[in-house]
Amino acid sequence: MNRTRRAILVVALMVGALLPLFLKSYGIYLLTLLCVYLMPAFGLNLIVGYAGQMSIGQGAFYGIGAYIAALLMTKAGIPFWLVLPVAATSCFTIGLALGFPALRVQHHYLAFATLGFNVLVYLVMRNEEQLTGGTFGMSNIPRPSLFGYSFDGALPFFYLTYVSLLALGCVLWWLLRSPWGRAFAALRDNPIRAESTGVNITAYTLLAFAIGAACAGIGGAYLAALVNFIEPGQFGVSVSLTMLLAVIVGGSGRFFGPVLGSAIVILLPEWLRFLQDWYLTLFGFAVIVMMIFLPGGLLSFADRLKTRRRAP
Amino acid sequence: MSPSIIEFENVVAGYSPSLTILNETTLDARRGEITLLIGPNGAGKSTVLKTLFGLLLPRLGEIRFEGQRINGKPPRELLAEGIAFVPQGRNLFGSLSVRHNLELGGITLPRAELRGRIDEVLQRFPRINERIDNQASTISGGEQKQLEIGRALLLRPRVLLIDEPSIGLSPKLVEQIMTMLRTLADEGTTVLMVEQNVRTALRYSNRALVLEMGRLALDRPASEILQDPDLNRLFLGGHARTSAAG
Amino acid sequence: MTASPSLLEVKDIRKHYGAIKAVDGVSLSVDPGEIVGVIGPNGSGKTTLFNSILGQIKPTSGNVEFCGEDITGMSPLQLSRRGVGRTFQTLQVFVKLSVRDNLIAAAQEFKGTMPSRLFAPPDAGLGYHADEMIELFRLKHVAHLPAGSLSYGQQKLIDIAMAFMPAPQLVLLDEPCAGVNPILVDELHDLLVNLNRTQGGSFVVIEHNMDFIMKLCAHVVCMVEGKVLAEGPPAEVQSNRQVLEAYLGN
Amino acid sequence: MGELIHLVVSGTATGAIYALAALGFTLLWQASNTVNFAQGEFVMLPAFMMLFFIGTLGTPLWLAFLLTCPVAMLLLGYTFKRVIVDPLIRHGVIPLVIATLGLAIGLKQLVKASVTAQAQPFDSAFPNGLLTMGTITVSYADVGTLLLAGMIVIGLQLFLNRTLTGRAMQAVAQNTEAAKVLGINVQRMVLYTFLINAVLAVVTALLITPTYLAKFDMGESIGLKAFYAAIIGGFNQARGALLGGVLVGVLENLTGAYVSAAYKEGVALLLFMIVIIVRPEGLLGKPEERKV
Repeated sequence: MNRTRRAILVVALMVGALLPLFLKSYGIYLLTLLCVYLMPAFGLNLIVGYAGQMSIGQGAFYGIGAYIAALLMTKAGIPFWLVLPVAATSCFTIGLALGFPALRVQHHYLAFATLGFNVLVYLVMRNEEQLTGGTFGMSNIPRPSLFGYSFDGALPFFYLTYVSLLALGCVLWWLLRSPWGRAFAALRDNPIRAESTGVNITAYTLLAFAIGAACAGIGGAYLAALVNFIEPGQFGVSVSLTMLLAVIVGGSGRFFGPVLGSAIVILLPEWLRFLQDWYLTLFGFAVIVMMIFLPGGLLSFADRLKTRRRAP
Repeated sequence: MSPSIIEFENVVAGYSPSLTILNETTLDARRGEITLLIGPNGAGKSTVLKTLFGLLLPRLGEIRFEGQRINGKPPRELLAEGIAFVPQGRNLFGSLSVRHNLELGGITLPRAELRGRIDEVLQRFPRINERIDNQASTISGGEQKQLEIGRALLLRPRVLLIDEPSIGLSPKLVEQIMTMLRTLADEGTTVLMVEQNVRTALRYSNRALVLEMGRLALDRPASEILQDPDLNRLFLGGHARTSAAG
Repeated sequence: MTASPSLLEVKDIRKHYGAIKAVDGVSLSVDPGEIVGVIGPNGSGKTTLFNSILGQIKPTSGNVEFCGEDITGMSPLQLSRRGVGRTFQTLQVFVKLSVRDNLIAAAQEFKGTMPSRLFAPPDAGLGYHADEMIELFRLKHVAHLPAGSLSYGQQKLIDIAMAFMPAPQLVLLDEPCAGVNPILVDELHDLLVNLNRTQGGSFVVIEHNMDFIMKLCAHVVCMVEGKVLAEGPPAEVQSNRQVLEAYLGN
Repeated sequence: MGELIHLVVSGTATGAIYALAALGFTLLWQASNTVNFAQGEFVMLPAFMMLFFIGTLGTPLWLAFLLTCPVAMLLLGYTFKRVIVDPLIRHGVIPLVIATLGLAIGLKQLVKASVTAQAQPFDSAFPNGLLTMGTITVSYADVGTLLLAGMIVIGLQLFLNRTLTGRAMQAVAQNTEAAKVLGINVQRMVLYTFLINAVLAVVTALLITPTYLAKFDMGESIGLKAFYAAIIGGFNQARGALLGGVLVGVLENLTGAYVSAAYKEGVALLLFMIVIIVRPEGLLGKPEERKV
């Protein structure tokens, strides 16, 4: 990372930290939501952008994390800090299992398989009323507190989420910069070659799904605490779909791609409220236009300009 | 000497911007002759045929058919002008019958004419006639190649491009196919052929063009090359260029 | 000195697809440090033989021993762990990674364990070695560009350099010269000889460029229709009557 | 026993509808390696077109159907191919998958924003009532559906096998390069496939909308069933789509009646998961060799 990029990053992080001080509670809520949403989105970028696997099931893990948090906090009274590792490890384990179809099938088949998994999870959430409250959902999910300090308020909870997101981001950054990141990329670019250069493609495929799912599980727990109320509709196929498109629109396989993409699906519609349902209409068609003219996502625009300049 | 009917002039072509196969290739084929393209693998023999037939766009240079520039014309137009192509490998539609495979070769003809043309081809290939209602995937390798050639002849082409017809066929069948091509040429069809089975092919050809690294390295009458004691070196080491000079 | 045990011992490998016998009983052996060439007309089963040795496909019968161990049917992963590397006939580089990263990726999985690599430095301690290889293959000016953006010949070089990164005992090269310009072919020959001398590994090379094979290899095997037709020193194979017939027809 | 037969018949009828959508899906795949994630929306849109003709112009259902066919062929066939598939197909499957995912969202929201978010009733093409033969009772709608779907499938098979154009389409699907060498107009044959897919979508809409009701998100379920039916039966086989569709329809019905109504939707999914783990090429499919 060169010096200008580092400067931009520092400025962006400062703006992110200071912006809520000037916003009303709804604005703070939206920024918090963006931070929460970025957790599964970062995880999905690892799966899709770095390891080159297809997934339309990230919403399911987001939901599993949220439901685990809700259940353990409301029914068993377990504190948030203990719930978090449970949500993460559960999703990690289930993610590992979902990785197995990925060893058998690729591309669009994998898209269908993960999408199917999402439908299945949705059906369980909707139908197992005794456990999940069915379509009525689960409410009164508390926000965490630490050493007697409560994160109930909008600002404290924002800063908690913000710092958590930064921590998660750092862990992923470090992971992707380590030789593992190169192994994931090798798996994405050419699995056959990767295998003959000693990359254990089975292990890396499963791990990509598992780590990505764990990120979503953590995000789900924060979501439950943020919105206090969850129901199956928040974790349906369309959520997974939008998240996948957010990652791709931002620029999959680029670390900050999901930030831009998530802002487009979380913040922009609020700003363009007058468009109502037309917003998603435009978004859907914009995705098509982007795939035709800028398939690498919005962040690839700069590279595109560079290569064009280099070419005679 | 009969006039050139196909001419390549400084043609550059390849499968991607980073992979150039034909490197300013200049060559020609003469009317009513069998011209044989030979050379080591990767020399660009098949690429010559594909570029000629519009399956690959030349990046530079000119390709002429009867003196007219045909660069970049699609296969459909070239078929209409009288060039047909039998590519390497299996090119039949396995689930369709032999008759339907033949019919598809004449898809560019008026429907009324199709039937007569099919009968004409079947007369030339009695073996195919016997299998006319079988599924194409069930007939033998030799019959499949005959069917492919027959399918190309349906349009009565003036130039026939054929890529490695002998692959997977027994020596006897290869002789049959070569004899048939010789007859065609004697009747006036120009044949441009790529073939690995060099000795056999040379015996039936008029002229041999040796390609090396995408360029014409040697252009000799077939009989002359066949006698050349250096023929072996051409393929098993020693550059063609050196033997051409020597 | 007693006869040294051979490094690779291929015993009567067969690969049949239904009635088609792509490889039909091939045996060959490679001694430590030896360079063996495999030639033969198109469709004679050379690549299928490679793929059967390398676990890319499962042979119908026969077995393969490496350093005295039966490695038949082992996955490419297991083989690479044992020191068997390969290059591919078609380009197989990691297109979005830089040239340097391609080279590091080719060797990093042999250093330490998976968990330990998570805590290793980003270049896995291979940066210096990769730079050496880049120097050797004269790729310095493009070392930081994505491999996919380079020319065919350059990608071919990366492909070969990758195979040698982990210093394997045996490398199988599938048509290293295909699509490479003549000047580069000469360089490639020098590089391989150099690597053979410095790393001491053995190679098996499939190649259609006869000059290249005849200059590089001490031992040549000619395959025709899935069988070994002749083998021996290059000059002997070159003048073998049957080989000539196989190439030129009779 | 009577109940079982009734369930099987109505399941087969529903399955036949899935099969029609799945058939279009496999045809597109075979002819041009197109995977259309908006297939469900391709069914939803004609439903609203037909409602438009009925509501605005006051046409009867059959006329609305006939009028919708050419509109669908133009929009969902020709325009889809030219604007979205042609520029993207050479970059491989995934960019097209993403683009059709975008298309699915765009079409859904377009209908929601510009027409209505409410479910609209849709008349059945067949009379109400039950047909009783001894102990066996089946509805007219099921019988009608089976007959119409059967006719469409047989008609399509006749076209593909008995006409030169149909055989040329098969040729393109089997070996595009060889077809091009013979002078077959590959792009036109592929276009025909897209047009057929559009018409199949209109027929699917005609048959399924009376039960599903016309709603902007009705395509999600039918699209998914079509994908799963296609993959269960074998993605590269037209017969596979038929088998897969009927299998899903019947098993769903039986599950709904005897196991759990709540998990009826999960049947196709479960079957799909088993198939891709055990036999990824599908029940009737031919395995596609992994390229080395």
